[in-house]
Amino acid sequence: MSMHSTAIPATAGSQIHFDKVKRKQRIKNFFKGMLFLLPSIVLFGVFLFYPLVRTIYLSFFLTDAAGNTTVFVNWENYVNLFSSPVFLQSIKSTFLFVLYTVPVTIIIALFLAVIANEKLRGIGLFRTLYSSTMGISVAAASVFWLYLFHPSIGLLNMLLEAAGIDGVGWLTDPAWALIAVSITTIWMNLGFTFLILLGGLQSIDSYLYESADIDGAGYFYKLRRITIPMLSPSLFFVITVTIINAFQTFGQIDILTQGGPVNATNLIVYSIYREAFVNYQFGSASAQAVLLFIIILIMTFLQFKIGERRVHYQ
Amino acid sequence: MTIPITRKIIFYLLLIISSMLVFSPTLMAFVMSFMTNQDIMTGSLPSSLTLDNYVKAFNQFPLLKYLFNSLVVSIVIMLGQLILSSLAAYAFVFLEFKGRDLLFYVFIATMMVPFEASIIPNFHIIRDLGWIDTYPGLTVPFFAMAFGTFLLRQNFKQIPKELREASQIAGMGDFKFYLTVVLPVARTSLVTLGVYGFLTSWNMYLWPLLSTTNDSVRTVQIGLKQLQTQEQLNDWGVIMAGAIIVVIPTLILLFLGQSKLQKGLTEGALK
Amino acid sequence: MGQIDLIDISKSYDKQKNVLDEINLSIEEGEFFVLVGPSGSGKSTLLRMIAGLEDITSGTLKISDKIVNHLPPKDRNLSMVFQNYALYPHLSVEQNILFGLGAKKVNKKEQQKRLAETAEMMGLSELLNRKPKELSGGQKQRVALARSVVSEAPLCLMDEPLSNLDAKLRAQMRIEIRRLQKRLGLTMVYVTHDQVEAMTMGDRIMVLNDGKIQQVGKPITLYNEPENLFVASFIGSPKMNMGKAVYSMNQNQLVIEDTLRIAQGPDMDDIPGNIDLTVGIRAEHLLPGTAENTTHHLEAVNVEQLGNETLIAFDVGSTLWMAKWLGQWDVQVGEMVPVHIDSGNFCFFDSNTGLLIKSANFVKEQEVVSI
Amino acid sequence: MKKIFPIIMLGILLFIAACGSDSSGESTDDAGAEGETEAAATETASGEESGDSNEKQVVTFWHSMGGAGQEALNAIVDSYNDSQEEVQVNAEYQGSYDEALTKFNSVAGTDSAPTIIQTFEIGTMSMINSGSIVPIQEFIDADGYDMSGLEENIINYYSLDGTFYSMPFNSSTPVMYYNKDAFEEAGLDPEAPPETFAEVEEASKAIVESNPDMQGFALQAYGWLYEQLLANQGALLLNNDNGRSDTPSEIGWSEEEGKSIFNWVENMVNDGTFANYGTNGDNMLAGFLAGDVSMFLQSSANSRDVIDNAPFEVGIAFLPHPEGKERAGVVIGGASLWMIDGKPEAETDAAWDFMKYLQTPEVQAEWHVGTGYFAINPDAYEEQVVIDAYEEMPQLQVTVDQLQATTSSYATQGALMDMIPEGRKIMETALESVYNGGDVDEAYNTAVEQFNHAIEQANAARGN
Repeated sequence: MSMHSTAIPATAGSQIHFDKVKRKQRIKNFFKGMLFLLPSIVLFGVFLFYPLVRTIYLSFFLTDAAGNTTVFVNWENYVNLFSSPVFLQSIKSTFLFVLYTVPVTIIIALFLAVIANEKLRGIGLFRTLYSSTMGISVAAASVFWLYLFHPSIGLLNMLLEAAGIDGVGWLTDPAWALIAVSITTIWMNLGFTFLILLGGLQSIDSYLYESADIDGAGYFYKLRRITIPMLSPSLFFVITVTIINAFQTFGQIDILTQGGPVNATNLIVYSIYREAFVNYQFGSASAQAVLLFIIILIMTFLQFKIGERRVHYQ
Repeated sequence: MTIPITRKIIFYLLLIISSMLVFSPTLMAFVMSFMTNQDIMTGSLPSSLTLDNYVKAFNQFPLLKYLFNSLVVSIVIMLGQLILSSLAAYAFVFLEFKGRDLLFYVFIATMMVPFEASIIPNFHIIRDLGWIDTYPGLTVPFFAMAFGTFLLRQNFKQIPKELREASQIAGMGDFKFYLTVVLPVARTSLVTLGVYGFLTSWNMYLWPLLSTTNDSVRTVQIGLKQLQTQEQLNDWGVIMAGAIIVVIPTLILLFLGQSKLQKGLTEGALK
Repeated sequence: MGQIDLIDISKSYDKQKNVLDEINLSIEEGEFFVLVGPSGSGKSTLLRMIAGLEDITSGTLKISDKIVNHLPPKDRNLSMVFQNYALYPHLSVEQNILFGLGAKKVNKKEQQKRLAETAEMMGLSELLNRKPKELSGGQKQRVALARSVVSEAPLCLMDEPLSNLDAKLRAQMRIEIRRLQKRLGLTMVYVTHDQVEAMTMGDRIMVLNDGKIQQVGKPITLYNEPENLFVASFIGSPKMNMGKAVYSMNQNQLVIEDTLRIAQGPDMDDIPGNIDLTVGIRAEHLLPGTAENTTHHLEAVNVEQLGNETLIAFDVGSTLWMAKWLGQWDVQVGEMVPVHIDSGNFCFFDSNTGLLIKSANFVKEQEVVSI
Repeated sequence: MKKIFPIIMLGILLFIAACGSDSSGESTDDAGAEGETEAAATETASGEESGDSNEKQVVTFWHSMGGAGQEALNAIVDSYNDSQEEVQVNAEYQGSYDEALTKFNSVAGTDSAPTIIQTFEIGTMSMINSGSIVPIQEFIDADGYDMSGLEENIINYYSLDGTFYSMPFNSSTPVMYYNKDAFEEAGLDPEAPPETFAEVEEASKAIVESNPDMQGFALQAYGWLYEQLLANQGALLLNNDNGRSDTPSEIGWSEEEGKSIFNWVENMVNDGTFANYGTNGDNMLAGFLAGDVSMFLQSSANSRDVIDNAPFEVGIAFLPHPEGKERAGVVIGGASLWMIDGKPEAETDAAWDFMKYLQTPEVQAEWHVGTGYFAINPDAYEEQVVIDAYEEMPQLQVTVDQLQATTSSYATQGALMDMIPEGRKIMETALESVYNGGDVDEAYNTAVEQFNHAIEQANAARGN
């Protein structure tokens, strides 16, 4: 790595020479940077960009069951998607799902973080319990809730019936299924979101609260005027992450509803999976994937545009 | 600061109620895993507790082997992610070269690509590499990680630039500086990312199923999937036992690493 | 070894405004050279360019007569102490001190020898196994110095090394650093924003503002003969009292800030009357008036008792002038105090260019006392 | 700490290098494995070493049986492996049929491909089109194997143009399960279950009247059941004789036939006697067992499970049919075993031997009783285990009777096309929308439109 450059005698120092050295230096720096990034770039290239390019390519074709292209159809896959009520429904469901899960997850996690931020005896146990859902895999969590939502022997309906309320067709009623899946997702995301928000709370300087105490501010006033604004970077982070995750939801759908009933929970990623794995329409699946990618990109971009302005960085 | 007693009680109430709500599904699964199918089906309280479900789960597949594979796969992915992410983050923080920022945004953009959407081309790559049923097939595709790079980059930025400069003056190369200074100094965030990476890889489920054809490298999540039937009646007790087996290692890890994890994630999220 | 020449050095980022503009400077071997200026003046950038941590946009940098523009820091044979000390938090004091030697693959025996010497010299022998976070500010500072010393590089660069210490410790470290530099015969380039530090430590000082050299010279020269308004107000504490001045030709008077009228003396003969003037006078030259020599009465607006000195602020037009009188003076705020102002103690500046027209006579009368 | 990282780095690099070059290396260090270790270890060293006479010939068998089915299957495979010295069959679970098929399509032709794959009946056309399989017919001809001993109605499904493509394995048909106790309570004859749509509606009403906590009838939103209800009316799913004489170009049923099912369901939904379990068969089963519903249609494969778990008397009846239509019978469902092309002869021969073993009456009897799937070989019904089981659970017999009462026609032979999985989903969605109070005409018309579009797409994708 060392460069054994001999010092140039003072008289020979011409400007052109330096430019050359500088350019060399820049090239060297570039290669050094690339060297560090190479492993990531290679793997991203192979397992992400290439598949992405391949996906875009496939989206203009029809394919056979093995995924080989057969007929070039230009934009037809895309046109079909936009005229397909099933796909439009799945876009709608996806957005609804984001709308259901993201705010609720964050509000609940924030509540948990706020109460778990008090200096009380045994608080560590509660923090551990609240973050526990992060350690539960999608497969396991979905199985838990699959049982909870069971129409006859599920705990939820048994509780409802015990309270004299008719059971709900959690996973069979189109009006409820998306909500049921959302509940599962919210529960699964709680742990991670909670941890980040708790960390955010703990990094708020206590003198802010002390000075507010001197001003005689009440609990909720402090919450609203100090905690939330000071927490905004953490909030911004979890919002971004939960939105991206929500758009990419797959496992719980596969186990809980498989897209039903009446396509109510056929979120885009699941729809892609079904199109590819069940229908062998890799072309159409690819077109959906491309659209999903674009949607997430736009959403994130918007979020950064709108959100960053409201974030108070320290 | 002292907290008034009434407020203390209110907080404890809130804490206890919400922890019961949050933890009850897990607790319920735990209890169910010891119940007989009869009790579960009739929706009664457990009349007797039994280990049969666990015995059954262990007998149905080589669960220990699956657990071992999960461990290997998760550790390898974790290490791979740590190495690649930290190298990349190092380049993004300490090296200056043309196109660095653009490249960083490209990295971040990769977070948006849902893996399931490109799972089939990925599978074809693994197939062409001859990596089906191998640990590399299960692990290598996940080494490069935009989230990890992002997290570590935020963290490396906290390392004073002067440390780098002091070592430059001392004549220390980038790679050595990365190894001997950056990695040890950023220990907390590496642990965080490690725990995060371990948890997510442990929980992977579609990819291990697709990229393996036999039990030699299969992971425990597939075992859980196998416990669910397609055309027959689910044996909930066994399924829950399987789920508990799957969940316990990660829960333990989480309980042990919770405070570090939280600290590291906060640094990544805040700055 | 150790002489540094800067020839037409400029620095700009992204082809925008120059951060440093055509700096020409020679630093002698064995010299303690201080770069001083307000924050943002470009002094740190200049230091980092010498170190090789920043690119040189144009110009030539020579160290020991060799052009080093293109050399990476490690090949320039220098050491550097940073403002935040740049101690590796995960390494012990010993490991920190030996960090550079390890990187340069100096053999182990030599390392230990130098470590022992340096630790002894810096008084760190007891602390070798501690981690940086277990050290006080002054100890950290010493470790950073030790790291520099142990490298045995003839050229040492320091970037505001004392700014994180409290006042008392700072004064002590000033002396230590100065002594070290002399003892080891180092060429030292020292960056600070604190003019007291500059004055007390430097063999020579360069005042930098807005990327331009204001003045280079010995501390006392800068104090007595500031080349421009910036240097005049930057060097010295309290700062030089300044006031806009107008010549009233017919009355043969100099009117300062529309309030102070001073009779024209022989000192002012060669001051052109047709330009805007700014006059400056050091606080110690605003003397207490005795019955015989009182020239003006000024209103005291603030009094600071320092023990051996008294600082009195006077209201002069729109500005405040400070007087520094030896001893303890019982002056009440609001009192009209008799003062003696000698026009010979004024420095005259051109208000438009800021350049010195004439320095105070005082300097010429009383040569700097040499022992 | 500072020493660890370089070592780990190095370790990873070595690991990657080692795994990359020699992918079978890992199976040696499976220290944590129990029991199945040797199976796994031998498995990885696939086909290539078949010439070695000391080694057992390995046959890789991909299947999609989870849960209890997997248990039964593993038992059979184990007994085969123990029964002889030459062949070692490794049964490996590959996820759902869909997932297994996707995986197979991707690895077909490579070393990772199995020797035998189990695929559901509607994957038949995809498998034939894939070009990566050997029709079983070749082995039958070469071996002089007599197929006439096997169940005719099952055989029919898997042969096309006189060629027999795959070996049926787990075959089932839908039947109607009912709660005899509830029937009795409602004043219905538990021995005379309803046969037509209208009779089911009537019985449902009676049930609900006698017990408001129990619903009358449940139909899982499952495309397969819809197909069966069509076939039972003698209707085709696809035109061109269910795709058996030519590639289908559109649906094969008439509006009257197709809509009758929707109307039937709608009537019960309106009566408030219908229990909606959506697409989830397991929930429906549990509901039935918990006494929430008195009748439902489901695969005969569940019969064993249902009878065992029900705390009441379970009745099994033929699939209902609309009034004024003859009962045409049912189409075989389930899955069959396919022989994969491009494997060494010794390996395929061993696989064929295993397939033949599966068809022996003893094995089939075991399988039939253990799971409720049919015995492919009717001789199995003469086996003592079956006779004993029938004695204990006479209901099991009904499933066999129904199959044997089926009249052979294109309708009951079953439809063949590669888009059927997609078609099923379309019908499921339509059914669900009716369950939830959607308009029948609208749901039906949308479904037909989508169905035809899917056929069109599938044909277009093949370049037709």
